[in-house]
Formats: sequence, structure tokens, C-alpha cells
Amino acid sequence: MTESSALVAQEMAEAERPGPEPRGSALRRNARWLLLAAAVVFALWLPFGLYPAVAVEILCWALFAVAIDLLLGYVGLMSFGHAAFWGTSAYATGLVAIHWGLPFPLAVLCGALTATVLAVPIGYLAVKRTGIYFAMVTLAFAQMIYVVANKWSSLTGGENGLQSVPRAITDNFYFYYAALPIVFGGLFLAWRIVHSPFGRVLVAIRDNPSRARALGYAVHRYKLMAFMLSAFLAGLGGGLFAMGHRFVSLETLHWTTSGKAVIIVVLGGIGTLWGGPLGAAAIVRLEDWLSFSGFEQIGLVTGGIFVLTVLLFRRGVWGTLFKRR
Amino acid sequence: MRKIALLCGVALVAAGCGGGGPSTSGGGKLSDDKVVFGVLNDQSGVYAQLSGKNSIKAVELAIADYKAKYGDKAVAKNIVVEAADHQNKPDVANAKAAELYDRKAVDAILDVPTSSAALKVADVAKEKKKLYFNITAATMDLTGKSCNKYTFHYAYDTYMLANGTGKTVTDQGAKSWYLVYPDYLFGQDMTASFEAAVTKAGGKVVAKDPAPFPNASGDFSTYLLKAPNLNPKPDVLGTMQAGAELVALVKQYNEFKLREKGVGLAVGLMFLTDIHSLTPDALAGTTYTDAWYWNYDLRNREFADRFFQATGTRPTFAHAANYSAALQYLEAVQANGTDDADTIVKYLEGRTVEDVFLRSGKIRAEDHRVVHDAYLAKVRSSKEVKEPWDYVDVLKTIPAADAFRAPSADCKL
Amino acid sequence: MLHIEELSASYGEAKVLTSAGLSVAQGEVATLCGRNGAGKTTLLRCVMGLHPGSGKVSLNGTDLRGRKPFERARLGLGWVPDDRGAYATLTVAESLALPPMRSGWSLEQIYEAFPNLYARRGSMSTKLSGGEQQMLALARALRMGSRVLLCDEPTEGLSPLLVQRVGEILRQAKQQGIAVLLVEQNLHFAAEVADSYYLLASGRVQQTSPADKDLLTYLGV
Amino acid sequence: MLQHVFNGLVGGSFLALVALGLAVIFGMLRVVNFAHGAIYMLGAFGALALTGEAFWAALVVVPVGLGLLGMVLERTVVNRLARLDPLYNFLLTFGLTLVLQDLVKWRYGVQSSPYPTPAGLGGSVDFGLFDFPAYRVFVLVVAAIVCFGVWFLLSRTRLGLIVRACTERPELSAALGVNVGRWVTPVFGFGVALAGLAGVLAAPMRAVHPLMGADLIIVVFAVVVIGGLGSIFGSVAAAFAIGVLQALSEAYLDSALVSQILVYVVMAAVLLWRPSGLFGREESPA
Amino acid sequence: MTTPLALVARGLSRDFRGFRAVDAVDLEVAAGTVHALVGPNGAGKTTLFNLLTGFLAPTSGRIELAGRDVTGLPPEAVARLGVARSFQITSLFGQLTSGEHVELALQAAQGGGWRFWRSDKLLHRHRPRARELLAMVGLGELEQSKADSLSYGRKRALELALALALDPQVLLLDEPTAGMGMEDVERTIELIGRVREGRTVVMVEHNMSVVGALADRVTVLQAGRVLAEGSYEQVRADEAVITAYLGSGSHAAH
Repeated sequence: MTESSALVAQEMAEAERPGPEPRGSALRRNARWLLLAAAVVFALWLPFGLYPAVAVEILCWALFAVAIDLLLGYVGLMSFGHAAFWGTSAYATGLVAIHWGLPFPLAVLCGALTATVLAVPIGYLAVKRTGIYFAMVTLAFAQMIYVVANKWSSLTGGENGLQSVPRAITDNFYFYYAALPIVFGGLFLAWRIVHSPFGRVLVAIRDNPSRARALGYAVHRYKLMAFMLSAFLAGLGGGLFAMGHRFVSLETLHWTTSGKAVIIVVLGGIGTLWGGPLGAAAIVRLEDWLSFSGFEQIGLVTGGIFVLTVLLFRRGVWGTLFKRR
Repeated sequence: MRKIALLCGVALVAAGCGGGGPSTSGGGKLSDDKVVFGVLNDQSGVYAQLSGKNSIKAVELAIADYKAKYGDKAVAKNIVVEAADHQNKPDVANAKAAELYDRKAVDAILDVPTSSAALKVADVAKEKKKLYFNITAATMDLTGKSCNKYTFHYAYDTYMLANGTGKTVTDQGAKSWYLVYPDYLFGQDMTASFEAAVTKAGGKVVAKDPAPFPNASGDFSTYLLKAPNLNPKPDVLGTMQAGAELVALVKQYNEFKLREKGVGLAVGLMFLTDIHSLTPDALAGTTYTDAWYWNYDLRNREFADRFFQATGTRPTFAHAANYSAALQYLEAVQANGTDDADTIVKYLEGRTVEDVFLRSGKIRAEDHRVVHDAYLAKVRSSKEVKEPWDYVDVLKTIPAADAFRAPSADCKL
Repeated sequence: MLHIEELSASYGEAKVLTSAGLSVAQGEVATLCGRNGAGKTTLLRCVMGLHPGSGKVSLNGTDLRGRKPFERARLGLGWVPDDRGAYATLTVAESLALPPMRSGWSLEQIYEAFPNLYARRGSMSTKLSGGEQQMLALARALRMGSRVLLCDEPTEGLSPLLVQRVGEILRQAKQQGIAVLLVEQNLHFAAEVADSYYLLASGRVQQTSPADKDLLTYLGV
Repeated sequence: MLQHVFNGLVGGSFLALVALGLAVIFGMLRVVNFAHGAIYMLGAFGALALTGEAFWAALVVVPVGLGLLGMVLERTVVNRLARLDPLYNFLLTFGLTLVLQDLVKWRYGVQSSPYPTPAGLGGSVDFGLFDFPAYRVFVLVVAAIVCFGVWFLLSRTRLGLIVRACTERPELSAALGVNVGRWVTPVFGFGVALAGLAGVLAAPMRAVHPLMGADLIIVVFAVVVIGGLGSIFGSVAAAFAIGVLQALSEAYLDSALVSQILVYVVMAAVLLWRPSGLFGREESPA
Repeated sequence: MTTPLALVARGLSRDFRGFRAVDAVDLEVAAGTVHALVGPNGAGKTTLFNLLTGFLAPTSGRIELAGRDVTGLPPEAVARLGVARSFQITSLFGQLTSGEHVELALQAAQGGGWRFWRSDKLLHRHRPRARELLAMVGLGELEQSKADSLSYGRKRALELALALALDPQVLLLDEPTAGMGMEDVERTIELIGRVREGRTVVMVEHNMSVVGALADRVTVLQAGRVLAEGSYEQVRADEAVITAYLGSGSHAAH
């Protein structure tokens, strides 16, 4: 039934899995807190060290990556069409901000909820397949959403995108700090999901769906729920992306956007959750640096790095650095 | 081993993080003691030939002319050109524009093809209160609902294109039209403008079909099969496709032998570079509207020769307009002794200007539309082409007053 | 003919075989018995090279270590898998034509011995009845000219009449000097064809005989 | 009506050739080659690089060259991930797509490049009820011949016998003495060559630009989900069917949206009613 | 009709691509009994199990659970109606520990798997019961071990603990002693003997000593059909069964 998804899961489950902490020494547990503290400090410092617009972008992609990793790492489903949720939320957020004038956290929330709703029909159909088919099916549905958004220009602005999304905090530097709590909230949610009774069921489903069914867990529905939660997280990222740029383009729905998110997750480390933000920082920063220095064949570099990662470092940066086999 | 390699990689990226630095922006007489132009356009994509890197050369020609003209008296002694590729993506354009204004201290952004990107940059210009001369985008929103104080729309727009071609071709006797357009905003706008122009000129649109955009298959055969069988049969097929899709459509138009079947071809948006890449024979006899033509008169030709020396190719309207915009900006700086944006805007508003690009030029104060003469051109067949790049005959000059629409009520500067 | 020494193999982390050993001589039918899950199928798969295992397997003196399954097949090992190995996309005739080496029985001989297969030579293999599929698997191995047949429960799920038929074929093969390693739970059937008996239990193989009480107890008969 | 159906078949030809290559590779290697679209694009650019007059040469040389490139890729990278989850190869080939696309962008830019109709195929063919550009007829004929040829190869030759056997049960086939590994690389190369051929055929008819394949491959994915990726026949049939449906909806419906999302809607319906695809085999737990 | 029927199959058939794995099987399992399914490999026992638990939909026929028609219900629904099964081929969640396995099963029985907003420490409230169950199957010491690292026999034991954790009305065990050593078999017999109290047990078993020790009733399958049914002694004496199970030189049995 699931010849493939379980395999990915295995490979990366070596990295981390939810459940009771391994009986580590106090030192190791402290190291965990230290790492978390370092991450928070780094996040707080980021806009000082980086062009704030880029820092904001990293935040958005971090959420997006975590959303995809939640599905890939903990349910064994690789969505290659998550741009559908990222982009839909971006549009919804933008529209809410433009037409209703809601403050940005509420607008982002509306966007994320819209994405969650969209995830219901798409997820319902997609979870009927697993493995490689799931990837293809989600990719195809995302393309459909892209086409619809392009066509529905009275709402989305079509090719011109949604211009001039209003935002009270105009300076990206301050906006970064305004967005940070939402991002932390999203990351916490992801962590909570993974380390919840629900998360335990997901891992069980990933490892052995038939057995989970025999225990009475409705596998499809759990997968759908995970899909919706993942869409919600992607939606949070997409909404922030819209507010960050004060603009929504069709690009947010394009398959390359899904692809970039997957690249970030794989580079960061599948099934590690925190690899996502790390990968986001690396890729966004790298792309910014490349384009700032006038090198435009970005796909050549990111694609190349990605190919090497898949060939040599399948455990990703986080998996390779912080997790032992 | 792998771990070490990976660590090095991560360290490199992390080290790179230090390179950014918080944004600084200054004011003053001549900010940073220099004038910085930012040429933001498509340097690898569909518009790379139309404007692309050669637009930078055009701006450099303007700088050289300015320096030659004023010599020691020049207010701006240090003039720099920064360039960036927005890949025709609005989000990239957004980031790049902010970057140019903030991180590279650009005083005026030039060029910016692709409507969505152009509109986005207008937003940024408004926010940063810095100048922006749009050259290569066609959307009328730049002088409509998205207009703003710091944005000038320099070369052309959909009204100019549709009105020029639609009206003239109808006047010449092609009364019935079949319109095929890419199903996105630009195509929809163009079609509406076209239909209005055609109807006004006494013609009729028999049918219009939105074609998928982006057209994954690059296939327009359905519409081409349909065209000669429509009732009444259209005299002319008007296509609003641009770039790659235009190339494909024209190729297929010839393949289906529509000209032989009595359906002519009119093109909504076409550039000299399209004719070059399609070869003139593929488009021979097609009429379209252009904002400028290099071999129109001796003055243009002289500029084109200089441009040719610098680039090895002939200038498109975009190159000439970039040149003109940069030159007029520098003239404004010279006249006011400052590059303060508000001062420059005030100075430019309502001015009449005449240069190699702007004929009967006027910078409208109401909506910042820069109006000038436009040209109706007809593509020659390869037999008629006497020198490289001299692909068209200018049929008619459309006077500045008729070429552009009246200021829109939507625009509140 | 076939000689196995110190063969060990595991499934995941579960050890299935621990230094198992046995030999089958030319023209001999050796029966390997053992409970379900004892590792009989794994042993055959190891011999065929389809499952990684450590230890020595030699065929007619040729060491098979490091040889891929197709090389082993070409050296004369014939596998008759427990699921009968029918192809959904291959007809009977195609299944017989698939092996690159066809030095054993001629097609005429095959069709003479298996008239059913001749009648259904154009049918997809999976459309055959269970018995016919089993015949096809045996026929394929005979057609290949295998010197050693590895038969994994060839009588499984067959009617008594067909069981008889399988027995006849194995005896015929035996007469031609083919060695057979037979995995079988049906002891009565085994008794008809077997020359020697081995019991696989706890990962080890021991020689035994049908008279052995332990064997019967172990099998729960 | 008839001419629109015919036109749809022409459009379906490209889908069919690409889907066919995809299905052949998937069958043998269980790899979904994301780079198949990029290969299609390389095919068109390959034709371009050989310039217009050499179309007939390109028709042979380019697919063969790309097939060799495919074989090299299989040996060097795809192969290394063979034992892992097929998703890894999907990811790998996705990365390759980005690299190939950008390499071509670097060299040719995103400007679409013109390619003349090959000499001798510029005319049109009169079918009585309607006439049709000769080149399009040619495309359909080539696609039909290739699809038929592949069918013939698979069902009537020894090579096909081996490929079918290896595709269905690699282990058993090996145990029957078939050197399965030897066929993997050529089959991969062959599948790639099919996409390359589609690209060469597309060059004179469609816009040649670096993203032409990326747009196509997503539609092809939907097509193979509809047809059932495991089924070569299903993939080809679904490709032609979708081509015709698209052409008809473009011709008779006033909405460009419908014809564009048609393929995805059909895919959704298939997922709802027959998740394994119209011609896909049920994955039975046994 | 003194004892109610816990599980009934009527005319149950299942085809796989033209091959009929289960052929018009009628089965009645009385509540509170241990019912063994025996038969040679390929007789359709596991397919029948998959049909009874909803993992496969029958081609025809119907299944009743305590009088209620459950034909065509998905496995999770069947499980929630009080049917727990173990698998013939060990089937666990590789990355979870034994304790986590049982906690998960206990949670399934009580609901609560949807709570994504709570900590998984919530599962710890099942811990005492989980430990009890693990101890019962002899895994008391191995609560913290990942399933992947358990030996084969222990995996089988964990399978059993999982099934028991659901506190099912009907317990379906697919070869519970397969691959076990003698001592483990003894222990498993003893264990099943203990847990059958208040339950109905259906098991597929090859080991006749296990069947003999536990089964109230035995159904013999061959080639997808019911060959015989009765008590262990009756079945053992049945000519047809002997022929089928042991094979026969003289196929005169019919």
C-alpha cells in the first residue's frame, strides 16, 4: 500500500522522532535549551546583520519549510504543491488587508485559515495516493490553483498581482520584530503537533499504515488533518510573505515556489523540523547574495546544491550536524 | 569527510550573513555626492533583447552627453549606473527596487518592463520617495489608479498600441476583426482598448478568444483553425500575444496559411527584436505601433550609430527612451543644483521636452504620462530589407496629442 | 551438486539462518522441512542470490559467492518460487521463452509433458489456474536446463491429482540427473520423491528422516 | 469538429511521447523522472543548435544524443539512489531540471527562438473535409509510429519480453537468468530519447524556450495519474484523450479557464473514482 | 440458539485478478469461543482474515459482527467495533518503543488521537496499563526499546500486547506462535488461554498442538473453501482433512 513513503520516513527518522526524550544526560538536555536560546538570540539579531527585507523573507520561508517537513518528515508525504496554500493564503491575506483593513496579524490568520479550507478538497483527493503519486498529484492541483488565480484577475489582479497591500509598520526592520511572534507561534505549533498524541499517531501511520488502521485509526482522515495543519502553517508563512512584500504575485502559486520550499526542507534535513528554518536562512541568504552580486542563474546554484544534497547529504544540514545515527 | 565539507559550506553561508548591514538612506543636496541611476530590467528573459543590458549602455551614453555638454559646470560630477535583473517577476522587482534605493543609494530607477513588476516598483518608489521612470511596461495603471508622485511613465502604453494599430488598420479597410489574446491582465486590457479603437474607427470585432496564459503547449492552432471559418470571415486576426507566445503564434499563423486564406495579421505588442528573431519574412506586411524607430530620421540615425558602436546592435525604442529619461533627469539636476526628488518632480511636471526620443514631448503634470509622437510601422519582407535591423517602413506618425489617452480620473497624485 | 555451508542470513534485525548447511547430490531430491517462518524460503533465496547471506554456497564445485542471481541461474540453478512466479504481462509461451538459456527440455517435450500449457500457451500466465501456474514454473526451470531445482512448496494449494503430477515431474527430473532441493510441508508428498530429509529449526539445519518422531512433532502432525 | 479532433491528436502527440518515455522509465526503474520536461526542452534546443536546415538530421541525432546523456545520468547519479525511496530520484531529477533550465537560459536567454518549418513539410495536406498543415500531420504520424513501434517492441520482440519481465518482477527475472541490470541503463536512455524526440518535433511548431518543458511536465504528470503510471498503454491513451478534450474545449467553450484546468479536473475525478488510474492496476495487498 | 454468534461470514468470496482466493466461505464463530482456522499454505486463511477485518472488500458475501452487518467497512471502523487483529508478518511501528506502541493502542481504544494541541505526555496516563500489558506478554523489561531492535519472538509478543490493548470483543490472531521456540509457544498458549476470558478469539494457526490446546472449534480451509469444521478431535479424524493436510498417495478420500 505504501511502498515508498515509509522508506523516506525511515531514512529520516534516524534523525529525530517524536516521543519521550531519550534518557540523555542532564548535559544533553541543557544543550537543547542552549541551542534554543542561541536560535532565539540569532533570530532577534538577524535584522541587524542582514538587510531587513531578507530577514523577513527568511522568517516566511522558515514557516513554509516547517509546514512541508511536518508532512514529509512525520507523515511520509511529500507535497510538491504546497505553493497552493502559501499562495492562496498570501492572496487571502492581501485581500483581507486591502478590503477590510484588518491589522496584519488578523489578516495573516484569515489567510492561513483560507489555506486550511482549501486543503480540505485537495487533501481529500491527494491522500488517496502515497509516495511519488502524492507528489505528482499535489503538484498538479497546485498548478490548477495557479491557473485559476491567473484567470480570476478581478480578484487577484492576475498578472499584475495584488498591489499595495496596506501595512501599518512600513519599515521592514520593525515589521520583522512584529512578525517574529507569529513565526515563533507557528514554529511552536509545529513542535507541539509533532510532540502530541496526534503526532504519535502520525508517526505510527508513517511507519505502518495498515497496523495503524488495525488499531482503529482512520489513516486517511489523520493524513488529511495533518495536511490541513501543514497548509495552515504554510498559510501563516504565505500571509506573512504577502505582508512582508506588501504585494502578492502569481509567483507565490507557481510550482517553482513549491520546489524552492522542498529544496529548503531537504537541505535543512527532512524530519528534523528545525532543519527547515536553517535551510530557509541558507537558501534565502544565498539567493540574495547571488542576485545582489548580479549572478542570475540562481537555479543553477540552488539546483546544483540540491542535487549534491540529495546525492551526498540526504540527512540535510541539521541531520548531519546535530543528529547522530 | 562529508561532515567537514558540509560544515565549511554552512560556515561560508553564515559568514556571508555579516555582509548585509542595516539600511541607510540619506538626504542632502546631492545625496552621497553622486547621482546614481538604477537600471532595473529583464537581463535574461523575454525582454532581455528589447532593453536588457544595452539599456545600461544607453544610460551611459546619456551620462557622456551630459558631461560633454556641461563639462566643469556639471553639478553631478560623479554619476554611477547600477543594474539589476528583475527576471520579470514582481516579487523580485520589489526586492531589487528596495535594494537599489536603500542599499545602492539609487536616485532614479529606469526601465522596468513587465506590468506587474513595473507597478510594484511604482509602489516602492512612492514609499521611498525616490524617482522612477518607467520605460518598457505597457500598463495604463501606472498613470491610472496606481499613479504616484514619483513615477513617470515614459514611452508607451496599451492605449497607444491598441489605438495606433486598431484605428489605422481599420481605416485602411480591414473592417472585421478576430481578436486572440493571452488570458491575463495585459491581454484583457489590450483587447478592450483594441475593440474600442476598432469600433470607433467603424470596424467590428467578429469574435475574440482568450488563449491560455501561460500557454504551456505554445499551441494556438485551435484559434487559427477557427479563424477562416468564422461567420463573417474576419479580415484580420489581431493578436495580443507577446514575446515567446507571439513568436509561436506567428509561426503557426504562417503554417496554417491564413494570409493565403484572406485573414491578415495585426499585432498588438511587437518590438523590433521580435522581428529580428522571427525574421522579417515571417511578419512581412504586419502593421504595429512603435514608440520610436531608429531609422526614422537622421537625428535618430545618428544616435543609432553611436549606440551601434557601443553595443553592436541597433537601438530599440526602449534604449532610446532610457537614454532620454536619464538625460532629462540629469538636465533637471543641473537646472536645480540638487537631486532632491521632490524638487526634481516639481521641475519636470508640465515641461515640454524635445530630444532624440521625445518628439513633441510633454511631461503631463496631471498623471505623469510623458506624451510624444508615435509611429505606425509595417514590416518589410526580407527582399526590401536593405541593411541589417532596418526592418520596417514607418507608415505614419501619430501626433503626440492623439497617441495617448487623456489623463485618467483614476489618477490622484 | 549443490553444497551449502555456514549460511547465515537475517531479515532486518531478526536472524533467520545461523550457519545452516546441507548438500544435494546429482539426481537426489532433498526435502527441507520446517515450520512456517522457519526460514526455508529465505534459505532458497540466499542460494539464488536474491537475499544477502554470509556463508559458502557452491554449485558443482563452483563457488557462487559474489555472483548475481542471473549468473547463478545461468550456472544451472533453477528457482521455482513459492508464489509460482507467474507474470501478469507474459503469456505462457513468452514465459517459457524468457530465460536466455534454453538448453533443457525442448518446447515439444515441455508441451508433451504439460498438455495444459500447450492449450493455454497464448494466455497470460496469471490467468492460469494455480495448478497450471505451478506446472509453468516447473516447465520454465526444466526448459532452462537447470541442474539444480530449488522448489519452494510446489504442492501448496494444489488438488491431490495435481500434487501427483508434480511428483511425477520431479521424479522425471531426478532420472535425468537433476538435483532437487525441495521445501515441503506435505510429508506424504515428500515421502514419494525425497531421498533425504533436512529439518530447519532455530536457524539451523539438521539431517533427519521421516521416521524421526521429532520431525513429526515439530511439524505438529 | 473533425479538424479540431485531429488538432487535438497532434497536441496529444507531444503529451503522449513524453508520457510514454516517463512510463517506460518508471516501469523499469520505478523512477519518476522530473527532468523529462527539461529533456523535452533540450530536444528542442538541440534541434535549434543544429540549425533549421538540419531538421532531418536533428530528428535522429538529438534524441540519440540525449538518450546517451540519459544513460550517463543513469550510470552516474540516478543509479546511486536506486535502492532508496523513489522520492529521492524524483527530487534529484527535479534538481537536475533547475540546473538544465538555467544552463539553457544562460546560453540562449529566455527569449523564444525561431525555428523554421522543415523543408518539404511547409505545405498542407487536404483531407477533403478540411486541410491541415503538413508538418502537423507529420508530427501525428511520427508520434503514432513511435507509439506503435514501442508497443510492437514491447509486445512482439525478445527485447520487449525482457523489459516487460524485468518491469513486472525484476527478482524473478534475474532468477531466470535475465541480466536485469544490463537493461536498466538502455531503457532509461530510451525513455529520455523519447522526450528528446518530442522536443525536436516541437521545435518547428511551438515556441522554443527554456521553460517549455517545465510547463509541459506538470500536465504530463496529471496525464499519467489519469492513465495510471504503471500502464504504458494507459499513459499514451490518456495523453491523446486529454489532447483532444483540450482542443475541443478551446474550440467550443468560451472560457480559456476550462480548457486549462480540464486536465486537473479529470485527474481529480479519476482520483475520486479510481485512485490507481483508469488503466492502472490495483495495488492489492496479498 | 443458546450462545450468540460473535462473528459470522456468509458466502464470502474474494477474487484477485481472476484467481479466487476465498470461495463462498461460511463461518460462524460463537461468542466466547476460540475458533481456529487451519489449512495448508495458500488455502486463503490470511485473505479471509483480511476480509473479516475490512482490509479487503469481499467480491461477494457478507460479514456480521454480533449481528451487525459490517461488510465493506474500512478496517479502522471494524477495529472500533471491537475487533483487534495481529498480523502474520510482524507489523509494527519501527521507530516507536514498546511502551509507545501500547500507549498508542490504548489511546486508540479511548479516542484522543486528534489532540494535536496537547503534549504527548498525555499518553503517559496510559502508562500503568501499558506496563501491565507488556508484563503480561513478557516484555516488562523492554518498555524503552524500539520495536526495530526487538528480536522476532518479542515482536510477536508485542503484536499480541497491541491487540490486547484494544480490549477487543473479538480477537483475531494470525499465526500467533509462528517462528517461536518451544518455550515461547508454551507461554503464548498460556497467555491466550488467559486473555480469552470474556472474548471471542479467532486464530490462524499451523501448530496443531496450539490448536489442540486452545481451540473449541476448528475450521479447515483448502483452496479457499471450507473443507471441514468441528472440534479439534473431529477435524483431526476427518478423512478429507488428512488428505489435504498431509497429502495422500491414494486420493480416494472423496
